[in-house]
Parts: sequence; structure tokens; C-alpha cells
Amino acid sequence: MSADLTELYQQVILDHNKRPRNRGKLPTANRVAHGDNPTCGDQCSVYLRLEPSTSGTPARIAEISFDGSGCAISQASASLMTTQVKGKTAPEVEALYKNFHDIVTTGNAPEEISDLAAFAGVHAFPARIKCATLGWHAAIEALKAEPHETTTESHTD
Amino acid sequence: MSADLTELYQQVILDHNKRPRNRGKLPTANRVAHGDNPTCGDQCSVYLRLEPSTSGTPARIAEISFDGSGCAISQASASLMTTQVKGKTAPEVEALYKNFHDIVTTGNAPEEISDLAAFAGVHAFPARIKCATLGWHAAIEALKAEPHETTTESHTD
Amino acid sequence: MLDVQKIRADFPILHQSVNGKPLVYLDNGATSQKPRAVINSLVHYYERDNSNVHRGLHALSMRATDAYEGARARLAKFINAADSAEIIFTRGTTESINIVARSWGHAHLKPGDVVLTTEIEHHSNLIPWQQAARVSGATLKYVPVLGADAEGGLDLAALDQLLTPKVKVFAFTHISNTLGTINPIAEFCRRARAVGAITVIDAAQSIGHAPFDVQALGADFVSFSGHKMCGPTGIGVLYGRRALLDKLAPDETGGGMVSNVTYEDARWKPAPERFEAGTPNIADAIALGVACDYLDAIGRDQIAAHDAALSRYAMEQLSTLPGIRIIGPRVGAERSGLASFSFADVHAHDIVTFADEDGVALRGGHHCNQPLMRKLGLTGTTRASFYLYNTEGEIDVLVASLHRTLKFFGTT
Amino acid sequence: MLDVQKIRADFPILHQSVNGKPLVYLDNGATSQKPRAVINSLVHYYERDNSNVHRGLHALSMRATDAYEGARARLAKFINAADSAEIIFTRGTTESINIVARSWGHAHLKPGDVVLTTEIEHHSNLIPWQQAARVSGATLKYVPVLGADAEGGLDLAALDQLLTPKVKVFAFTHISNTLGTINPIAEFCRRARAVGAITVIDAAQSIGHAPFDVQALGADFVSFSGHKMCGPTGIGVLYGRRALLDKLAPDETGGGMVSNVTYEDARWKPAPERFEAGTPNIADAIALGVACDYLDAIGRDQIAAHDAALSRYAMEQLSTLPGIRIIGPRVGAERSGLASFSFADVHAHDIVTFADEDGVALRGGHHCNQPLMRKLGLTGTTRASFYLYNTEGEIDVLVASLHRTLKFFGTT
Ligand SMILES: Cc1ncc(COP(=O)(O)O)c(C=O)c1O
Ligand SMILES: Cc1ncc(COP(=O)(O)O)c(C=O)c1O
Repeated sequence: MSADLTELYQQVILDHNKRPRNRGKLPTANRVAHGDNPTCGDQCSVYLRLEPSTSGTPARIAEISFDGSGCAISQASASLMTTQVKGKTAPEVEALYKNFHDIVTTGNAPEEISDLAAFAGVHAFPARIKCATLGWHAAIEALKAEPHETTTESHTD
Repeated sequence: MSADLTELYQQVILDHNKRPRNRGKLPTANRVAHGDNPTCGDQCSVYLRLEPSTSGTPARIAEISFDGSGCAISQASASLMTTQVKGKTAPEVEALYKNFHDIVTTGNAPEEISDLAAFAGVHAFPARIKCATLGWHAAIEALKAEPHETTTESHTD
Repeated sequence: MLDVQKIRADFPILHQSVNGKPLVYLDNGATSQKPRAVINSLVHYYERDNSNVHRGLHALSMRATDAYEGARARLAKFINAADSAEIIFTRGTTESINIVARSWGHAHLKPGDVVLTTEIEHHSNLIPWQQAARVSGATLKYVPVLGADAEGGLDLAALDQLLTPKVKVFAFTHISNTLGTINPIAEFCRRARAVGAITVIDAAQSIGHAPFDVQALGADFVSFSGHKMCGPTGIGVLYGRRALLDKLAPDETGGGMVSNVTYEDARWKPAPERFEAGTPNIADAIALGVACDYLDAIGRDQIAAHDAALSRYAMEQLSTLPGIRIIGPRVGAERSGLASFSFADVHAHDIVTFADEDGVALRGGHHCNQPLMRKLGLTGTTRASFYLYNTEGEIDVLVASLHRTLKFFGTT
Repeated sequence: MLDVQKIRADFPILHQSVNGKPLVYLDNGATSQKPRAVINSLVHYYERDNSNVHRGLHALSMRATDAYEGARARLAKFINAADSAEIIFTRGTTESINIVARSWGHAHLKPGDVVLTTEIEHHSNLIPWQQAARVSGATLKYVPVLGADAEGGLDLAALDQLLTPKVKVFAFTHISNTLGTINPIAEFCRRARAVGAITVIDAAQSIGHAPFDVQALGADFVSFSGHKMCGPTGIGVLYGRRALLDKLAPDETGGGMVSNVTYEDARWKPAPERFEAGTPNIADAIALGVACDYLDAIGRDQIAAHDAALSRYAMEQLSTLPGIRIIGPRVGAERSGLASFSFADVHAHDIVTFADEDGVALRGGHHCNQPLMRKLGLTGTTRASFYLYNTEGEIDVLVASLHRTLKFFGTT
């Protein structure tokens, strides 16, 4: 197996793919969004419960789950995403996504976000970037006020 | 000037082009047809008076004229056509046109139709066949019962 | 029997390495590769004859026109059309179907009419009919496919119920790009005629793979793409029966398709010009004619036999893979040169990425067949599709690659 | 100044004899010739990278997709579009205009609205608007051209009257293919915006001949063909401003332009995919990107200056011919690289046939401009049109040929 491929399918990715975290519908969710990748038919729904703070600080993700079907990259990425965004505010999630997007497009991973760094190998497979970002897109959409559908087939990717 | 071109622009063609016979509207016409060649914008109207015979034989062309604008080949051909079809019945005109069509497409001209043979040179310029047949098409259309328009832009040419 | 080694020598692209391995191109359902003769035709055209057609009287323009109209005649012969004027050059299958669905649909469909198609159509032979039905108020119905793996082909008993005199058009594919199913198109044409429906055949997957005779079928409209039959991208054909074409309004308008234009009005030329507004794709049409020559020199019956043999071999070899689910007709049944399959635990995308590491070009996804995928409970499949230059040895490479992938994902 | 001899070496087709004479290609208004780099791009694509785009994850498909999307970005840069997604690949100018007239027209035109165009449009920018007006009940109006030989350009005073708030779309050509007139398109765009009309620019004759900046113009839609700008046949562009494209329904439907499809319904992808149903003309789009590189390496401002110089020289030399009637802007006025003329006693067809004997490729006829011809009392003209590889020496050959023809027909 080539170095590129080994790098793409890292152990942490295979692990999240086989044993996804926070998978399934979240009964208590108050936000939901659905993303699909028309290129391949991959789908990802993200359910989350956004809890308004009492102290005037922004609302935070109290609980989150995902559901759908897709390749190892998209499933693992969605799974890892859920573990990373829990407890965060919308601006924090967007900042984290920006880091993640940099990692998958450039392959450079700063030390402090080492969990996301597992996806650095994606950058050698540009056609798979959409797989890696599918769950993130759905989560960001879910964070927006009214629950509605989203798609990753946008031109910024 | 090449042999092909000299053959195309024979003296008789140049003569008919410069001094067209039977040119202009025919006031006594009872049939008219209009042909155009969309490839180049050439136009040709044929006016004729078809006289029914009293003795049961088919109607004959008593008078004929043409009008329009076009290249030397189309104008000369229409002019020569009028001199050839006068006094003829519709089937006779169609037979004559068949000969003419053979001449312009093959370059072979049988002796007995020597006037039309001037157009044998057209066969070396396939794109000009439509020019040579424009007036003929209009005449044949005019011979058909109700006067109506025609076009040479058909697929048999 | 095809001399595959000799054929492979005609295709420059096949002789390359991908990721250090010899290229094994098994994505012919998406597009075929091009023989040198077709590539040379493009070069020759642009180096010697390039000119605009139809309206020119100079040497280059006459040469280009002759070659372009010659290609039309060549395509007519390729499908045994009665008349060259029945061949309209388009961008490809999709555009061809849109022209029919729009022009014919606009003129003939009304509320209460039925547009009949099938559950196994490519999006390109489905969405245009959804649109035509929506615009006209007609009802769209589907002939169902049978079996949990769509292995049973289209349901002919249901066809008995569905093909009523209300059906004005029956649009169906010859060969399914996802299942490999070969539809009984002669029967479809005959039965559609019996109820007065016109037929629109999507021949995208079959035209370069098997003999095709529009007159024997009595087909009304047939669509296909050059790029899937050894021709260039950007060119395809809409065949229309002359009697229908002559009554059809043009789809696009512009230069070259009008006989007389005023500031107020325009009159159309007859077919095929009426349907070819603007400068056509001259070079690619001519090269498509060369592709016809190439395929016929080899023999489309031979190619069909070769495809079928590879398909059989592939089905046999693939069956040995643990947990594989193969969709479409079963081993032994008639099927075209492709194999479409999935695994419960490994996604098609991962398979395709791993196969690419071994030089094998596959396609993974819904194959523009989303509703069928949903019906089968799939989001996609992996597809290996074959053509005249493929070998059993290449299928062995594929199967070995799949074994390695399954092993990596720990499913074996 | 262009190094024309160096440029000529890039165009293989120019180095041939026609009827025993060196080819003098003066039919660039109909189509341009192709430099070796463009031809090589086609060969390279088919010999190395050919694959279907977008839906593939194997090496060839990724290379083809990168090259195809790279071409889109290249075209965006060529016309200074803000976003690659504003570039839709079409077959050419005619198809591009049809898409706008149909999709935009269908959504926005209603009875009482005015569609404004001009008297000097090519049939391809005229008939689609006749159709759009007819279907919607809108009124079609024309900006008149001034002068017995249309030498005065479009009537800007009439434009004051015509460009009212009722005008919903103003469609005009940048350069007339028959007259050589260069329209003040920046002014047209500005004035259209002022009344809330969208602009549709036919850039077929200008795009490969002069710099073009859609953002500076504030243009809404721009159409052009690859084959007139050193690119292959069968490919062209529709530029649409993103804000407009996003609200526009697709024209054709099928594979590749949908995000979600059921048996009942379909949802569209955003632009540009929404407007590119089916397999696109991949090879020719990539080659068109190479044509952009070629033209920009030379410099479109340089090409414009060269065209203008040839046009001036041709006008001067042609004026010496007895009985010539030259249409379009007068000698000295701004005009593009073409000369369009007629003689009372010698028809354009005969001139073109005689010129061909001397190796000179000209076009004779109505140039897809029938209503304008009728207005000028002509059935057609002879047109010599120039490009970057033409020389003054070639114009001398043309003029000598015309002299011989006039002599033969006894008019001198
Ligand atoms: C001004 C103008 N508009 C439109 C067209 C049509 O272009 P195409 O035939 O490439 O679609 C042409 C080319 O003939 C033209 O000169
Ligand atoms: C069965 C079938 N129909 C239609 C199409 C569409 O062809 P194109 O994309 O060339 O327009 C395809 C190709 O993907 C196909 O396989």
C-alpha cells in the first residue's frame, strides 16, 4: 500500500469508521440538518441540542449525533466531528471547521488540534475532500436558526 | 484561369447572365412559384401561363418568365430554362429537368440536349449545383396546381 | 473472437502506468477510450480542412462540408437509418433526449396522457420526462424492475397493464448502465406501436457494443453519445423518423436552421438543419464517423460477444468474494459487459480509491440512477464496465485488488 | 506589433496550397484556424487523460476533472469573471443565447414587456428573441442602424426613445459579423442598467480579437464560441452573473445537474452544473483553455491593433476597385478586422468561386443577417475577415484576384 493511501486511511479513521461515536437519531435534538454529496450519493444527517446559556453567553451544543451512509472518510469524519464540537458555541465550531478545512486541503496540521490531524492525508486525494467535510457542513447548517437541509455540493470546496 | 473554371463559366452562361431571356414579371401568368437558396440568399420567382389544351392533351406552358437575384450560374440557368420549357407539358419539363440534373451532377451531357450541356462544368463545383437548379425547382413548383412557394434547400440535391 | 492485443495497440491511452501499475481501464460505462484513427481524424481536420460548413464556397469550406455531411451519412448507415436527414448531431444522449422531450412533448402531450418510462433509466432519460409531464399535465408512469437485486429485468406483466392507448410516448433504455440489463427493445417498439405510442430509445450504453437497426426496430427516436463508442466528447446523435422530424418544431434557433428571416418572423429549413442551430461540432462529428468505421471493421456482433464473455467471467470471479452483493441479471442470464456490486461494510468510494492504487479504474456511486438505488436499498454500487480492449487478465487484477481492499477493512 | 511570420508557423493549416496557390484564409469571421498547441491539447487529452468527469475517483477521472475545471477557471480569467461558477460550457454562441432567451425569458418576460435588440444582429441573436417574445407576449423592438451602407452605426438617438423601463432585456452584438461595426457596449450596459434591463452580449466576433472584461462592463450574460477564437468546434461559453444564474431554472435536464432525484421529482445543483446536463464536451473545453493561453501570450490588445490595421489597409485597397460598394463604417472610422462589399454586376458567389481559384478563402452571402441585407437592398455581400495570422500581402492577393474577376465579367 502506498504511503499516500496509508496516510489517508489512518488507524483513527478506520476506528471511527468501524465504531462510529454518537451515531443515530438524537431524540432530544432541537436542530437538525441533512447534507448530501450528489457526486456519490453519500448522506449525512446531524442532530443536535443547542442549549441557550442563562448567563448571556452564546448557546452551546449540549448533545449531538449523526446518521447516514457514506465512505470510510465521510463516516469517520462525521463521527470525529461529533466528539470535537460537543460543548462548543457556533462561532467555536466554525473556527474549528476552518482549521479542519485547512488540514484536509493543505495537509498541514498544527500540533494543538491533533485529533483532526488524522485527516491530513485527505489533501493528497482532492476528490475526497467533499467526503471529509460532509458531516461538518451538516453540523454548521444545523447550528443555524431554523433546521433545514444542506448540501456539500457548493463551490467553495 | 483553370480548365474547371473556364468550363463552369462558359460563354453561353455568361451571355445568359448578361442578357437574361424572359426576365421580369409576367402579367398574364396564372401560376407562380418562388424559390430561394438559404445558403446564399439567392432568390428566383418563376411566372408562367399554363394553357389547358382543348383536345384532351395535357396543359402546356404558353408563356414563362423569371425574376430574382443570384449568381451568374443561377441567373443563366433560370434564363436558359425559360427558353427550354416553353411549349412543354409538366411531364416534359420534369423529364428535361432530370436530364439537366444528370448533367450538372455527372458532367456527362448527351448530344441531343446540347443547350443544357453548357452547365456540365457545374459538376466540378458541387456547392454550385443548387445555384444551377434553383430556377428549375421554381418552374416545377409553379407547374403544380396551386401557386405556392418552394425552396431548393432540400436533401435530394 | 477479437484480437484484443491488436486492438489494444490502437488505443494509445491504455499503455500507461497509474500509481506505478499498468492501467486497467474498467470505466467504459462512463466513457470509452479512443483509437488512434479517431484522434488522427481530429488532427487531420484541424491541420488541413478546418472551415465553417454549409455557407461556404471556398475549398476548405467545401471539404469541411463534404466531410461533415459524409459523417452524417456514415452515422445513418451505422444504425441503418433510411435517410441521412434523420441524423441530427447533438452534444450527446442527454441533449438528444431533451430535444425530443421538449419539442415533441410540447407539441403532443396534454393532461390525461401518459408518459411511460422504466424504473431503471439513467437520470438523462428520466428527468426530461418528469419535466415534460409537469409542463404538459401528463402523467408519468414507470415499468417496475423485478427482484431484490433488480435481477429480474423489467416486469412485462406490468407492461401489459401500463401500456394503454393513453400512453403517448414510451421512453426506455436499451442497456442499463447500472444493472447490465438488456431490454427487449424490439418487443417494446412493437407493443408501443400497437397502442399508438412513439418510442424513444436511450442507446447510450448499447450503440457501440452491439448491432443496431432503427428500421428493423421501427424506432421513432434514438439517442446516443459519441464518447461511449470510441468517438470524441461533445458529439452525439438524435435519430428521428423522417415523418416525425418533418412535423417537429425546432428546439434551438439561430443561424443555419432558417430559410427566410425578417425582423418579424423566421421560417425553418427541413431536418436535419432545422435542429442544428449555429455552427455544429464539425470536427467531432467527422471523428465520430471514423469511430463508426473503426467499430464496424471489428464487427459489433464480435464486440457484443466479447463483452458478454467478459461479463460472464467477471460475474464468476466476483462471486468468490465474501459478502459481495451483485445487482442485475444473474450469472448465466443475458447481460451486457458490466458488473455492478456492493459490500455491506466497505463503501464504493473506498473500493474505487483502493483499486486506483492498483491501476484499476472503476466507478462508484449511484451511476445517475438515484431512484433505482433507493429502491434497492443502496446509496451506490461499484461498477466495472468492459469494452473491446479489455481482457480476462484485467478482471483478475480487479478481483485481486478487491480482495486486498476487503482484507484491509477487516471484512475477510 | 505582432510577429506574424512566427504566428503563422504555429498554424499548420496555413501552409498548404489551394488550387495550386498558397492558401490565403480570409474567412475568419466564419471560423478561425487553430494553433498547434490547441490541436496538441486534444491529442494529449485523448492519449493520456480521457475519462468522464465529476463522478469519478480514479486517476484518469481526477485528471480529466482537474483539467476541465481548470479550463473553466481559465475562461473565467479570460473575461475577468468574478467566479468560475459563472462560466457555463455550451456548444457555442447560438446555444448560449438560446439558454438565456429560453430560461431567463420564460421566467421574466410577460405581455407589455419589451425585448430590445438591434438591426445588425446575427440570426443567432435575433431568432431566439423573436421566439421568446412570441412565447411570452412581449414586444420585440430593434435599434436601427444608420446610413444607406449601414456606415453610421446604431442610432443612439433612437436608443434614447427605445430604452424605456419597459425594456426587460437588451441583447446586442459587440462586433457585427457583416459590417465590422464595433458597438459601444460599455455605454449600452450602463444605459440598460439605468432602466433596469439585463444585458445579453453576443461576443462571438470580438472575444478572440480584443480584451473583454465582464466586471468592468457590468454585463449580465455574455455568449461566445470557441471556434472563432482559435479553439475547437463544438465548445463555447455562456457567462452569467452569479446572482442571476442562481435564480435561473435549468434549460436541459439529465445526469450531472441534479442533487437529488426521486421517481417523482428532482432538485438542481447550483451553477455551473445546473446548466451542464449530461457528459460535457470535456476535450474541447480543455483545448479552449489552451486557446486562451495562446491568445493571451500574444496579447489581445495587440491582436486588436493588428486587425484594425489590416482592416484599414483592406478598405484603402478595395476602394480602388471600380463599382465596389463597401458596407459598414467608412475608411478611417473605428471598425473591426473585416471588409464586406458588393458589386452591382457580379454576384458574391461568383467572386468567391473565382477567389478560390487564386487560393483565397472568402465568404459570400447574407452572413446570417438576412433582414439587414434586405434593409440595405442587398441579397448578400462578399466578406474578407482577418485574424492574427493575416498579412497585408494577403490583402494584395485578394485585391488582385478581385481585379481579375471583374475583368472576366467585363465590368472593367
Ligand atoms: C456575431 C455572431 N453571433 C453569433 C454567431 C453564431 O456563432 P455559432 O455559430 O458559433 O453559434 C456568429 C457566428 O457566425 C456571429 O458572427
Ligand atoms: C444509459 C445512459 N443514458 C444516458 C446517458 C447520458 O449520456 P451523456 O452523458 O453522454 O449525455 C448515459 C451515460 O452516462 C447512460 O449510460
